[in-house]
Amino acid sequence: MNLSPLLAQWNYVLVIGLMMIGFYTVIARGNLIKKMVGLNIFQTSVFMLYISMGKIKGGTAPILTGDATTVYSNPLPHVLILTAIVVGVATTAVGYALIIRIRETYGTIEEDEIISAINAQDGHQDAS
Amino acid sequence: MSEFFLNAILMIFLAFIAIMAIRQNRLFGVVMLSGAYSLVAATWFVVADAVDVAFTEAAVGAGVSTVLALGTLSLVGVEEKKRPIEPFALVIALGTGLLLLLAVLDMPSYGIATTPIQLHVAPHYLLESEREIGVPNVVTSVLASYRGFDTFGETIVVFTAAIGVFLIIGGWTRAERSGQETSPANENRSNHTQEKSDA
Amino acid sequence: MHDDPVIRVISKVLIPFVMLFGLYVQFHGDYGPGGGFQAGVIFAAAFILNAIVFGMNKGRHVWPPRLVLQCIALGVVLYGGTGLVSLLTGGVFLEYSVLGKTQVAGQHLGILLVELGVGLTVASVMVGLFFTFASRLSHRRFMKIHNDEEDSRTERAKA
Amino acid sequence: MLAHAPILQIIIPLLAAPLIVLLRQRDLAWIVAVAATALSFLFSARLFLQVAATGEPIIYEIGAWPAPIGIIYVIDSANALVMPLIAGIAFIVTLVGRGMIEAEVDARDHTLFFSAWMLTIAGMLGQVATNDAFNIFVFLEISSLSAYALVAMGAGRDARALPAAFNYLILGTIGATFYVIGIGLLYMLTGTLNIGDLAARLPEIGDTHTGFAALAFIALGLFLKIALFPLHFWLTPAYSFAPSAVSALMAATATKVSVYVLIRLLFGVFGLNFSGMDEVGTLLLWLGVAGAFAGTLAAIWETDLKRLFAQSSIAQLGYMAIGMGLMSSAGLAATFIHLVNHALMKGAIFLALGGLAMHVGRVTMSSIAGVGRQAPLTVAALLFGGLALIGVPLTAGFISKLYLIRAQLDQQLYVIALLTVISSVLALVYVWKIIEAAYMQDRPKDAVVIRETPAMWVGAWILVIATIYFGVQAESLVDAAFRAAETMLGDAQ
Repeated sequence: MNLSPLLAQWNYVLVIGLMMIGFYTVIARGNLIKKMVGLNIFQTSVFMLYISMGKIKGGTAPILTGDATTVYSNPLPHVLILTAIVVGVATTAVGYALIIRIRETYGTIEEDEIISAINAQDGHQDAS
Repeated sequence: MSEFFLNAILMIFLAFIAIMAIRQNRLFGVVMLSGAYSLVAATWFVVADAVDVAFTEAAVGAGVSTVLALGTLSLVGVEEKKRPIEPFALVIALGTGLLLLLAVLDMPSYGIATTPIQLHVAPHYLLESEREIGVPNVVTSVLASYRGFDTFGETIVVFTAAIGVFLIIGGWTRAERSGQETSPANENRSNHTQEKSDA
Repeated sequence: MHDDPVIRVISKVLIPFVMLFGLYVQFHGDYGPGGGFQAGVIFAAAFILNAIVFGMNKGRHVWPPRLVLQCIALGVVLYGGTGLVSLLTGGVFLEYSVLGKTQVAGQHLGILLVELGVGLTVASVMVGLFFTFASRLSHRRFMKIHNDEEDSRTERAKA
Repeated sequence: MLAHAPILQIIIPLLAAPLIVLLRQRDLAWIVAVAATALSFLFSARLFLQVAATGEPIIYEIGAWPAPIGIIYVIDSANALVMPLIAGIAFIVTLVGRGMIEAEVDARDHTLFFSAWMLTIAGMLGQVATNDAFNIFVFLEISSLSAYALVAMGAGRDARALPAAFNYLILGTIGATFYVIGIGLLYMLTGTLNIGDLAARLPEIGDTHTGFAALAFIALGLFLKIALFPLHFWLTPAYSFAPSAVSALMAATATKVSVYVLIRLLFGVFGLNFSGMDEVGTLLLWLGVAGAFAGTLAAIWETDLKRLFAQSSIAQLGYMAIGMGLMSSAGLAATFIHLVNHALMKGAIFLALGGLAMHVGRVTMSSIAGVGRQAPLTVAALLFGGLALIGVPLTAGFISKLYLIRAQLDQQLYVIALLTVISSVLALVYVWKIIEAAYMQDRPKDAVVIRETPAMWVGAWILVIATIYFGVQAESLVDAAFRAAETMLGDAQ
């Protein structure tokens, strides 16, 4: 397998590295806030993947200048990512609202402590 | 060439912030780093010609998300329990990363004007938008007209988020809707009965 | 925070400009970066600044929470309504061209209307989210930035 | 107006959500919700008949922009079958679910609840109707975000709904983000987002490492969304702690929509000849078998009936995965048949459970002891649903299993066929446990006395009758499913 494209496409390789830092944080960390922050990093890096593919070297932002020689970067990934950013913040808002309620109910935002609280409750109910 | 260096420096800076954010245990710092990450990403978007995206990322990722996170933090406490590295999660993340590196092998080269995405569909927007829509900012014409239905969906998503948050923690909307004052005790009534029934 | 005269004066000066910038971003989105979404966030920021500096009660007075909920829905209806009007006037859903005399005029009008819808929904959602998180805070008494004397005075008056 | 039916079936429930907020009145909220779902059902049923009669897909260009430039809706044999199913079940659950919602959700939350309810329905319908890969993501997020909030509403009775909703949110968002990565890679290769255009352009330029990664990310993201074993662990808590009406709606429709989207992308975009599809097929086959056993065995040990049937959903989704994994039109048709039948049976079961929950609270083996005599019609609906899950003849479940096993035998997959039969028969154990609890035990003297009201059983029985109808008169459904399967595979060739 020829791995030289990885060097030439260092831009994408770095974006992937960023994505995985975020992804690892989401799945590994038990703190709910940390999970949301990881999700933010993960999603923002995915946005960077999209914007990378639309970029043309020496191009400019896709706002028409009337000059026929201007090279514009692709506007479609920009539109998609505008939508995705909004979707991301919407998810974030609902997530934080849930975190607040979880904290009020269980007194903690650490996943393992919530699980043990639930298990204690479960055991109690089964016994009764 | 300066674009090249700016690009590289911003990316390395982003990686630095991301690693700091996951290593940090004080959540206040984590949230601020997350905001900083969005802000630097917004700068990177400007370098990559995505000015509209940069604007939104700065307003939303760095602004709104951080404010929401800080509001949440003041309610839930600011320390994270220290944890060792999770090997299982690391394997999953690395596996996903390898799959993506595999994708890079055959990707069209970065920044070239002859890739499929530059030759199909997008030229129509750049060439015809002036005649068909008459708006110089092509992002706006694609967003509001060509793919106006996506943007309609996006508006609905924002609406959905608001409805969701109001349902979950929106005590004040209850009071507004029924014209009576709601105290937090009343709101959490159900939780308390739950706790009582457990006791 | 509302006791600090420096912050109060600066905010009073700043808020109109923030709103003006919001309007600029809203209506200049056709020519430069910007549009309904960004404008909505900026516009909401002005209201939130006002509420933080001058107290939640004043903030609620400027934009009553009941209206916030209605505005969120109205923005969506404005966007969907624009689509439905073009459907009812002989076009298909979201075909703005049928709204004006020429295609370009129709597209301009349509884009203006839907961007307004987006701006209205986003601005009121942001203000609504702020009210929600802040009123949760005031119950908890963790932070007191918004819980000014007026709030407690009205509470005492009610009691 | 009928020319606009493809968009109206989505737009009416979508705009009902803000309308409900504007009206600010609980009764009106419910009336608007019922009317909107009814209209949506009528339009989608009409489209189904039209497509069935002509065999031609109906194309609707939103904003009058043609295919790769704008977003279009294409109603063909496949989604014309799924749309009326979703809309119809949504209508029935909205109609009869009000009593359950009143029993479980704070009255002051009803307007917003119905608003979120309409959003989740409209989001599901939007994913099915659209022919644009990114538009699917937008509507997927509409339905998911509202579903997270609806699941969290179960916290009024059981606080465990909150962590369940949060986990659902994290995993749902990871799934959606994987899907977006996959779509991004596809877009990078082809320059288009339109599904028809993708299918046309992908074979020439996309059969590369990047194409394979796109396939993997889309498949993984949607495996999470359809709760395929071992990515299923979010489903049980989410379904069991949600309010009963929400459980009924979601158990019947939510995963089915994701199954449809997965079929549409795997077969309608990548197609059978794409490299890596064989591996995906094998994966689907064996994960399906594993899921069928894992779900059924977990269900046997459950004492909480909502959890029990949520576990059984994992098993049933396993059968749908097996059908897809066969990579043949017969297998795909079996998946479509089971998709329809399972939606009907699970809808009936969860509506009956919701009816019981109105009286006994948490529906467990002990709390339903002896209810067979006090609520005969409700328990009978539950029982018929359970029999259909096993695949007893004269129920729709039998038809599903019949065609699934026939498709397996066509390909000489005897081991898989045997495993399918064994796991189906195992379902008898948990259904028997319910029969034993409800009919053979005496109702404890101190237990609540249930006065059966029509609200408890009407909805469940409508769906049970549909289940029996499709069990006896299966031809129409089988024909529609085969047409759907052939449309999917035909697109790819």
